[in-house]
Order: sequence, then structure tokens, then C-alpha cells
Amino acid sequence: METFKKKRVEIILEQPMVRPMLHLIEKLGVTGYTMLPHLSGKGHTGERGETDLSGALANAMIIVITSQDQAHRLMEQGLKLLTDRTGIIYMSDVEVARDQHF
Amino acid sequence: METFKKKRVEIILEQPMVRPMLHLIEKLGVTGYTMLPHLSGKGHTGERGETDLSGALANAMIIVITSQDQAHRLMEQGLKLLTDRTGIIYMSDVEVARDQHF
Amino acid sequence: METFKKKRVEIILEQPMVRPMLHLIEKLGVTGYTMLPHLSGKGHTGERGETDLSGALANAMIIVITSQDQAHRLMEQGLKLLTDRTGIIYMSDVEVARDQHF
Amino acid sequence: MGDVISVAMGNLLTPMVLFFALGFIAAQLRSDLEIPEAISKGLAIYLMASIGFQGGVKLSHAGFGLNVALSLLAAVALSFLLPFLAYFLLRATTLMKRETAAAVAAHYGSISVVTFVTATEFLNSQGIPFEGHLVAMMALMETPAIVSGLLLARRGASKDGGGLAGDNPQMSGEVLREIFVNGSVVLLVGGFLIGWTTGDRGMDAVGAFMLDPFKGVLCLFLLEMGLVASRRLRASKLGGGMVLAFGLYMPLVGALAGLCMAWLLGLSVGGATLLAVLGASASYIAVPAAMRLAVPKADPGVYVTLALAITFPFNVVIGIPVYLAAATWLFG
Amino acid sequence: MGDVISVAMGNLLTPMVLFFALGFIAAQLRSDLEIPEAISKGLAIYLMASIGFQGGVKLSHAGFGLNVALSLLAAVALSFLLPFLAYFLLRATTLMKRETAAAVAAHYGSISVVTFVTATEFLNSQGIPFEGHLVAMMALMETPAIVSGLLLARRGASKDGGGLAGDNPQMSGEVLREIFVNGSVVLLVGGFLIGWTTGDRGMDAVGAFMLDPFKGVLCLFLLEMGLVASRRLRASKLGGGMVLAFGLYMPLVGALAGLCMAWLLGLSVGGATLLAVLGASASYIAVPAAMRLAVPKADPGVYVTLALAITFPFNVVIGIPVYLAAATWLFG
Amino acid sequence: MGDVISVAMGNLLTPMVLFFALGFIAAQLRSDLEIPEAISKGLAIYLMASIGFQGGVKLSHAGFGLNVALSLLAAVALSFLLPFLAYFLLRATTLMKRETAAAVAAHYGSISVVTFVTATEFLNSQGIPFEGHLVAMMALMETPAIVSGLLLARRGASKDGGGLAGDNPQMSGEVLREIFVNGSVVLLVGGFLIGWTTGDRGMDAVGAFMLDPFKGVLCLFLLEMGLVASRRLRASKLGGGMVLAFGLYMPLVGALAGLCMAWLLGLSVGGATLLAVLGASASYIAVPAAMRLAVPKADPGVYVTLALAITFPFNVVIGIPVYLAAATWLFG
Ligand SMILES: Nc1ncnc2c1ncn2[C@@H]1O[C@H](COP(=O)(O)O)[C@@H](O)[C@H]1O
Ligand SMILES: Nc1ncnc2c1ncn2[C@@H]1O[C@H](COP(=O)(O)O)[C@@H](O)[C@H]1O
Ligand SMILES: Nc1ncnc2c1ncn2[C@@H]1O[C@H](COP(=O)(O)O)[C@@H](O)[C@H]1O
Ligand code: NA
Ligand code: NA
Ligand code: NA
Repeated sequence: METFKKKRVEIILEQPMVRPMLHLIEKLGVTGYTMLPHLSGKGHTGERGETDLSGALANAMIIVITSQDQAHRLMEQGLKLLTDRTGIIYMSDVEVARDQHF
Repeated sequence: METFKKKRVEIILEQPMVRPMLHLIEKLGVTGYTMLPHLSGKGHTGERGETDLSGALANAMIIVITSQDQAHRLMEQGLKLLTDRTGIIYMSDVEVARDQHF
Repeated sequence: METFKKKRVEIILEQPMVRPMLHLIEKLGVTGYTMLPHLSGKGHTGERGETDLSGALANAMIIVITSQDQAHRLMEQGLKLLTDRTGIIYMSDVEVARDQHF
Repeated sequence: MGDVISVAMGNLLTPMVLFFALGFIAAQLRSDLEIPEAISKGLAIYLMASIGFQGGVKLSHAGFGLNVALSLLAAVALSFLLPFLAYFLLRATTLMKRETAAAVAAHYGSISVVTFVTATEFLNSQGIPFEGHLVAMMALMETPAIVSGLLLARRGASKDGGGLAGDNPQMSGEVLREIFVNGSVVLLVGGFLIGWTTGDRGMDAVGAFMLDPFKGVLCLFLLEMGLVASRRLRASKLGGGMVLAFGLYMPLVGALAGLCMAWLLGLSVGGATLLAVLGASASYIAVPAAMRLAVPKADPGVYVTLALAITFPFNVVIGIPVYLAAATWLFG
Repeated sequence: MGDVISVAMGNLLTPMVLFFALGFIAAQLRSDLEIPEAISKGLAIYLMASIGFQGGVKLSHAGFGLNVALSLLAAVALSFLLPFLAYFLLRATTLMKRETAAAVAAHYGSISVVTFVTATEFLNSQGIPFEGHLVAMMALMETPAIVSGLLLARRGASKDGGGLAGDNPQMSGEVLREIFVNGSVVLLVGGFLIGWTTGDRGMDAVGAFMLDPFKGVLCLFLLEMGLVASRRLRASKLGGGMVLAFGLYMPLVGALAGLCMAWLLGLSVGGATLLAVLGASASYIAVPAAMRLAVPKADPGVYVTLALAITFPFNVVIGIPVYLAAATWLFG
Repeated sequence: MGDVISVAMGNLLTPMVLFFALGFIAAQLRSDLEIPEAISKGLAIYLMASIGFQGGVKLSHAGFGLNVALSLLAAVALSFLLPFLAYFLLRATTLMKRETAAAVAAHYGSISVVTFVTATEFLNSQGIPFEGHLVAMMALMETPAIVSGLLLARRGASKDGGGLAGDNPQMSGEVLREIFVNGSVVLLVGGFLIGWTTGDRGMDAVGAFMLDPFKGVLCLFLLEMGLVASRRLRASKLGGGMVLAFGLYMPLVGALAGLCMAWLLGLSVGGATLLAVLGASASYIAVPAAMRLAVPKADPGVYVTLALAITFPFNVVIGIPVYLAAATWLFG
């Protein structure tokens, strides 16, 4: 089976920022994403998780499979959106079978 | 520590198709999988997520760590199972320490 | 955009072992992690998932982005912690933009 | 006529309909109000177990006779037959693809538990009695329509080749499961049998949970339904006025079929109203998953939206008092 | 004086306060007791819909008049103005960063539904009546403080450049949504309007769900609040005694402001107590998300901890009976 | 004798047992009926807080005396000692590995809250009174068995080297937490103390939530238990008839031990029945996690299946009326 190289961008961010980030993804013209809600974690801003009732301390993950170019753009502009905020972005290589789907 | 190269196959699909897909995974003789329920997302078939009450619009993710060969087989037959359906499959390289476990 | 190579370690383990594993991660001096609760799956110890009421049969995933060295240490000591237990650990390459964050 | 209007207005000002409206408006205003998915599933389970149980206790008073048996048969027939009518109307009036039309048709043969439950509370508040076995009829109407939907989709498939997943034996098993042991059918039938077996003694034991808070729980659930219907409406592109119109006239067609059947069965005014409601309402819990499995080419955006965002609000806000008026006029 | 103490002791030995204490102690002992997040959200939704509904039914008895309209205006003003006072106190007595101080201030202008609800049940148990429109005042006090918080943060930002996210139009939209159609505002206002519209008839229909189990549900929710507050306290580093002190004296300041307002509005003793509670309590549901969006540099560790782990327990355990004593002394 | 049978048949036809059967059958038919995990945890929390509270209120009537103190001590002893008996029986009659046998034994020393609660409702429906402190005994029996299980497993480990995780200090801390501040222990004991402190006044305040719907909530929870037990049974391979037999005769052995203890303590017929039920039932909430942590080599497939899928159904369907019959015959 022939496969095509894409990037998998993963964004871990605070719940209230999910909508703005999805808005950015849309604006960049990326064709899809997947969202995992209700995560907990720890980083430079300390422990986070749904320990309060507001959701302000909960984490979520957004996964995006896209081309190398789009991935770089998303990483750059995503990091800008997260300036001064809690959250991380990283990317890795993946192979897909349907090149045109992503 | 010595590590061994394996493939990580990720399948994002609609909730009603989870059981048929796990059935396929079993049939291929893969030794394990992990399932993440209740995801939302967007792709060529539009926005999806548990916004209805039937679960018909919810997404799930299945992760499989396996050999290169099995991964290709799973990707091929998995895509066939998803013909005409919503869902994506992609794979990437991972390293494991216990070769025989996967 | 300049990127830096890191490792993404993923640990899939039984719910009761999450706290001991986070303790190990902390002890190693890794700066962060993300936790995904309530997963199901299948492996050498059979099917697992929240099918009982105790949580003893539920799975969770811990994701750690860290340096090559730390990743190897985590994999080695993590596997030791899981001796005789259910659970898997694997790692893969990722790129990050903020080298010092991880 | 003045009476009908005042009853309909009375319906509009019940807490139930107002909570539905609240949810609907909140979502239109893009509020972030959200009922956790586990909670809405929990409420649905409560409503189904409870309405089943209540119906069973009622039947334990009336007893099981030939007319009950006939009613159950009639219910299965109604659910099985309505999709053919719906499919015909859809194909005649819209450009909808065969598969999608077949799937939509299956939804309208099946029923909506919450619409039914809202109607029973409406009847209760008007002091109009109804037969307990209507609940059993509802349970049996959940899934026969799935079979009709599959037949219709298959008929289409044989003409233009493909789009059906029924050949895969694993998939067929899944679909059969959806038809016979679907969770909501099991809850409704099971609750009904338990109510029937334990009768008043059972009601004494668990009535403080199964009966007293029922109407209030329904309010909360209708709040969630309002949110869901409203968000679905905003996300949807139904593609054409005749499709939307179907979501509004098909309930009337189904209600009429229900009333005819009620006449044949000799039901009371309350029972006839409820059978009209069953005919009029469309499934959005049991049928969608079956259609996703069996008719992948059918567009869920169309059938979920029609059932949930058009027909459900129509029935809850306007339909129920209209069906009562019609039943009163015909049988009263 | 002896009376005040006996009433306060009476408060300490209600199931509500004891369940709060149970949760608090359990978390201090590092118990793994945990209420699933969906359940606590579900309980919160119930409490908000129900208290709104109860308030509306009460207003349907009293009727809507000029004094009610004035009270609503006053509530908005109180929520809007309190943050300026709080910000001044914080900046004068602590080393807190501007952004964090602004965010904290916004929390103290807003209110805590559960504190309010606990206070109403305390009044009910003492047989002290209160005006139904206090519930509407509470609903309206949820979010004006967010605006003040933004103004304060922006004022800081113009001096030291940056830290505010308001320039991004997408973000502004999100923040406006939080202010006007925040889920809890929608539930409280919506429930209130439904209670007002349906009145006693509505209460007859759904009281067995909306009213009877209310106090018991509150116990379970306070158990969760105890767990949450206690865990937050253990995880937090507030950085300085004056910050902690603010969490203890600011409720008294806010309560005093509430009592003054109550005097201007001519409220009853019960109403005055509740307005004091509204002034004294700090938000931990509606405001934090808005602050995360709009003032990213503000430290959530500080504002969530102060509102949830210091001020909330203080009000529930000590504050409520003290405010009642003060209101009785002033207006009784 | 005829009486016993009619009482047993009466038990079979309660809504509780029938809902359990419904869940069991649904899962055997591979229905997709599912109670969201958050809901079943929420129901369990309700049942534990409520039964604790009810017991405490009862004790506030009877007062705390020497006999209560002795009963509590006896409960701890029973939970601690039963595992040694169970381990002996398992090792004598099956080929089970040491670690697994030790873990299974720990489960049978501990208790099942839902079995206890089902038994109290059975007694209530038969009009048979029981002592309030039985609830406290239940709470105290939750975890001493864990210690015995660890001792047994350690004894095995010293012989064949390894398999125990107790040497890691982090792990020991976790296990100690499970023993002393396990969530269910905290809820039961906490609810009990709150009921005891607030007495009838507390029950007046929250009885509409804590008492009235109790039996109905139990039905829903037993539905879930039926699903869980049945699915576990299908997934399990217990490996041998003598293992399965243990799941059926060990409850009888435990019940007998409970009856002896009841005789020593001079309990009423109702109290003796409940102590028999405590002896007979096996934990599936508190103990499994502790065993996963401390005895990793023990097979959870065996101990969860035995406790949940064999012994629990046996007790609920057959055991409870049998223990009542025995208690009546011995003490009646
Ligand atoms: N090194 C890491 N590995 C995995 N997840 C991380 C890491 N650092 C941060 N995170 C996640 O990102 C969130 C925000 O991180 P931070 O902005 O560093 O506080 C944390 O709550 C974690 O969920
Ligand atoms: N480019 C993508 N990146 C990440 N997830 C995607 C992407 N495309 C699709 N998905 C996920 O796969 C599901 C089905 O996609 P589709 O079949 O394209 O509608 C979506 O609902 C998303 O959850
Ligand atoms: N090959 C695999 N691919 C993905 N997940 C796996 C695999 N093997 C095991 N797992 C996960 O790890 C858990 C424990 O595996 P095991 O220790 O092999 O029983 C399983 O329940 C799965 O969630
Ligand atoms: Na119908
Ligand atoms: Na305030
Ligand atoms: Na026992």
C-alpha cells in the first residue's frame, strides 16, 4: 500500500481556549481536527485538571493531521495564540493512505 | 536500553463502527489495542461529536501498536471497512522495549 | 520556524497505578505530563475497561514530552514499575518549537 | 375551536414546554450552557425505565386481554408500514438520495420516547386517562421501522449497486442487535414487565422515585432536548424547503395513521391521542445508530436534523394538543 | 449575643455544613473519594434551575413592581462597583500583580450560587421569609463584575503594555458570550422566568422534583464543594498572609455593602441577609473562564483558590449566620 | 418451611430483584444497554451517603452504649478473620495460585454495600426492624480484610519470592490510603456521623432526598449491577468448578460466621440477618484497587468475577431470604 507523509500536530491547551484555537485551525484552511476533552496534566504553570467547577483549570487536546507546510503554520500561529498562556504544541511524522483527504 | 521499531496505527471513526473495527483487529491477529471514547472532531463529512442522543454522531479513537506488516494490513483492511463512511487512519513509528509484547 | 527534537513517551497502564507512575515521573525531574483517564483496551492480560465499579479494571494513558535521555530513563524505570503488571510503554520522535519548555 | 386553542395555549405555558424553549433559545444565543452527556443519558434511562414501569402497573389493573394483544400487533404493523409511506412521499417531493430517504423513512416509522412521555404528562395534567398498554405499544414500535428502512435501502441498492453494509456478517449481527435488543427497547419492555408483575405493591415501594419526580425530571430533559435540537438546527443544511416541509407534514400524516389505527382498536380518547403521537413522532435514539451501521451512504445530517430539530419541536409545541383535539373530535 | 452564637452553632450542625466538612476533611486525609465531574455539573444545573424556579414562583405571588425593578438595577450596580473596591484593597495591601488583582476583584463582584442557596436553606430552616426577586438579583450579579475586571486589567495593561487578549476579535466574542449568555445566568434567569410564568400551577406540577429533594441535593453538592475547596487549598501557594487575609475580610466588606444596599431598597431581614451574602460571596463558576480568556497573565491559582478555598468555606460556615445576625440587628 | 419459600418467592418478585434480573438478561442477550459510568458512580455515592445517614439517625434514637462499641469491635474482627478461613478453603479445594487466593480471600472478608442495602430494604418490606449501628459495622468491615489479604499474600511471597509490591514506599502509602480513607469508608462513616449528630431534625430536613427515593434509586443501581455482573460472567474464565463452587458456598460459610457473631452480640433477628449478609457478601468496590496495587500477580479476572458475578447475584436472589430464614429460626 502506498502511503503519504503528513504531520500530526498535537495541541494541549486550557479548555477556555479550545474555541479560539479551533477558529484559528479553520482560518488556516486545515481540513480536519479531532478534540479530546477532560484531560489533566502538569507543566510550567503547575498542576491542572477538572478540580474546580468552572472548567477554567481543565485541559484538552486537539489533534490535526495535515501537510508539512500547514503544520508549520499551525505551530507558529498556535504558539502565538497561546502567548502568556498555559499549553504546549508539538508535531511528528505520520503516514496516511489517502493523500487528498488531509 | 535496547528498543525495537513498531508502528502505531491510529483510527478515528464513528462510535457505531467501533465494534466492527475491533472485530477486524482481532481477526488480523493483532495482540492489543486501546480505545478512547467520546471524541469530537471535524472532517470531510462535517462536524461530529456527541451533540445528539444516539451516539451516532460521536467519534472514537483506536490505537494499535504492532509490527510494520500488521500495521500495513490493518491500514488497508481498516480503510476498506470504512469505505463510504466517516473516519481516518494513519500510522507512525514508535519504539518499544519489549519486542515480543506487540 | 526552528524546531527541536524531543521524545513523546506514552504509557498505558491500569488506573490504580497512575499515582505511583506520576510519582516516578516527578522523581525523574521531567517537567510535565498529560493524563487521559477512562480508556479501555486489550492486551496480554485480556480485555480491560470500566466494566466493574472499582476502577481496578480501567486503563489510563500518560503522555510525556521530554528529552531523549529522560525518555530512555522513564521507559526503563517505568517498565520496572510495571513489572508483573498490566501496561505498555512506547516512545516516538516529536518536534517542538520551545526547546527550553520540555 | 376556542377550546382547542385554549388547551394549546395551556400546553405552551407548562414548565415542560417552557424548559424546552429555554434550551432552544439558549443555544440560539450561543450560550455555553451544557448538560453533561452522562447526565442526559442518565435522565433518558430514568424516563424510559419509569414510563415502562408506570405503564406496566396500569396494565396490572386492566389485565391482559385479546384487545391488548391486538394492539401490540397493530403497533408493530404501524411501525413497519409507515416508512413505506414516508419513503414514497420523500421520493415524490424531494431530490433526496435513495439511501438517505430510506434512512429518514425508518426514523418516522419508529417513535420518540420523550415526545410520548411529554404527551402522557399533558394528558395527566388535563385529567384524561389512557390505557397502560400504550407504553408497550411504544416499546414495540421502536425498531420494526429499521427493517423497513433496510428493505427500502436494499431496494435502492440493487438498482444502483452498493452503499449497503449488510453483506458483511459482522455488520449484520450488529444491526440485528440494534433491532431486537436495543437498549431503549430493553428498558421500556423490561420496566413494563416489572411494573406489570409487581403492580400496586411495586408502585408503593418505588413510586417516590419512579413517579413523583417524573414531571420535573422531564423538564430538565426537555431543557437538554431544546439545546440539542437548536444546535442541530444551526449546524444543519437540510438542502431544500420540501425536505423541511416533510419534517412538518409527515407528523400529521403519521398522526392520522395513528388515529385510524386507534379507531380500529377502539381506544379511548387518551389512548388515541397517544397512538397519534407515536405515529407522528420520529426516533432519534434507537434508529440513527442502526442506519449508520447499515446504510453508510445515507446522510446523518439529514435524518438526525429532521427527527430532532424539526419534528420533535413541532410535536412538543404544537402537535400534541392538536392530536388531542383531533382525537376528542373523532372519538370524544 | 448569646442568640447569635446559638444560631451560628445551629448552622454548624445542619446536614449541609456537616457534609461540607466531611468533604473538606476527606480531602485533607487524602481520601480517594471523588464525585464524577458529570455528576457535580448535573447537581449544579439542578440547583440553579431549581432556585431560579423557586424564586420565580415567589415573585408570581408578590408581583413585579417598581421596587423589584429598582432592586434589579441595584444588583447590577453592586456587582459592577464592588470590584473597584476589591482591586483598591488588594493593590494597597498586597504585592499582587495588576492582572491578577483585577481578576480577583472580578470574582468578588460576582456571586456564588451555592453560597446563596445554602443561605436560603438556612433562612428557611429558621423560618425567616425573603423576597423572591432576590434570586433574580443574584442572576444579574453574576457577570457585570467581569466588565469591571476587564476595565481594571486594561487600565493596568495600558501602563505596562500587553497581557490582555481583548484585541483579538475572536476572543472578544468569547468574552462577550461569557458575560451575556453564560450558562449559569441563562439557567437562573430562565428558571426564574418559568417559575414566574407558571406560578403555583407550575410548582404543583414539578415541586416534587424542584422543591422537595432540594436540601438533600444541596448536601451532596456541598460534599463535593468540600472536597474541591480542600484539594485546592492543599495545591495552592497564595503567596502571603495579606492575600489570604483578603479572602477573609473582603466577604465582610462585601456583606456590608450588601446591607447598605438592602437598607436603601427597604428589604426584609431575610432579603437583607441574602443581599449581604451576595455581596460577600465570590464566583468560582462563571468568572474564572472569562478571566482565563481575557486576562491570561492573571494567575488562576490565586483567584480560584481565594474564591473557592478561602471565601466559600468562610461564608458557609461562619459568614451566613453572622450576616443574618447583622441584618436582624440593623433591620429586625 | 413453606413460609421460607413464600418469603423467598416474595423476594424474587420485588422491583429490586427484577431490575437486577433485567440487567442480567439484557447483557446475556448482548443488548447495548449501558448506564454511563459517571451515573453509576453517582448512584453508588448516593446509596452510601444515604444508608450511612439512615443508620446514624437510627442510632441517635437508640443511643451509643457498650453493646454498640462491642459490635463495632466484633465487626472489625470478623472482617479481619474471615479471609484466613477463605484462603484455607481455596488452597485446600482449588489449584489457585497463592497470590490470587490471598486476594480473593480479602474480598470475602470485606463486604458489599449494595447487597447490604438490598437486604435492609428486604427487611423493611417485611416489617422487620434492625439496629442502626449495623450500618457502622458495615463501614468498619470494608477494609480490615485488606490487611489480612496482604498478610496472606506476603506469607506466600516469602516462600516463592516476589510478586508483592509492598516494599516500594510510594506503593505502601497508596495501600494504606486504600485501607483507612477509602472513598466508600469515608462516605459511610461520614454519613453515619452526620445522621447521628443531626438525628430526627436532620432527617426532617433531607429525608425527602435521603430516604424517600432510596428504594427506587436502588432499583436503577441493581439494573446496572445486573449488567455488570452478567458481562463479567461472559468475559471470565474462572478455571475450574471448585473455584465457581467457592463463590457459592463461601457466602454460606460467611453467613454462618455472621450468625454466630450475632448470637454472641445478642442482635435482633433483623440485625442478625444483616450481619449474616455482611459475612456472606464480598467486596467489589474497595478491595480490588488495593489488591491491584499490592498484589499485582493476583489475577483480577478471578477475584472480580467471583465477587461480582457469582457471589453478588447469589446473595441478592437467594441468599438474603435464606439468611433471614436462618436468623428467624435461630433467634426468632
Ligand atoms: N512535558 C510535557 N509533557 C506532556 N504534557 C505536558 C508537558 N508540559 C506540559 N504539558 C501539558 O500542557 C499543559 C500546560 O503546560 P504548561 O503551559 O507548561 O503549564 C499541562 O497541564 C500538561 O497537560
Ligand atoms: N485532518 C484531520 N486531522 C485530525 N482529525 C481528523 C482530520 N480529518 C478528519 N479527522 C477526524 O476524523 C473524523 C472523520 O473525518 P471525515 O471522515 O473526514 O469526516 C472527524 O470527525 C475528525 O474527528
Ligand atoms: N498492541 C497494543 N496496542 C495498543 N494498546 C495496547 C497494546 N497492547 C496492550 N495495549 C494496552 O495496554 C493495556 C495493558 O496491556 P497488557 O499489559 O498487554 O494486558 C491494554 O489493556 C491496552 O489498553
Ligand atoms: Na412515528
Ligand atoms: Na460578591
Ligand atoms: Na464478607
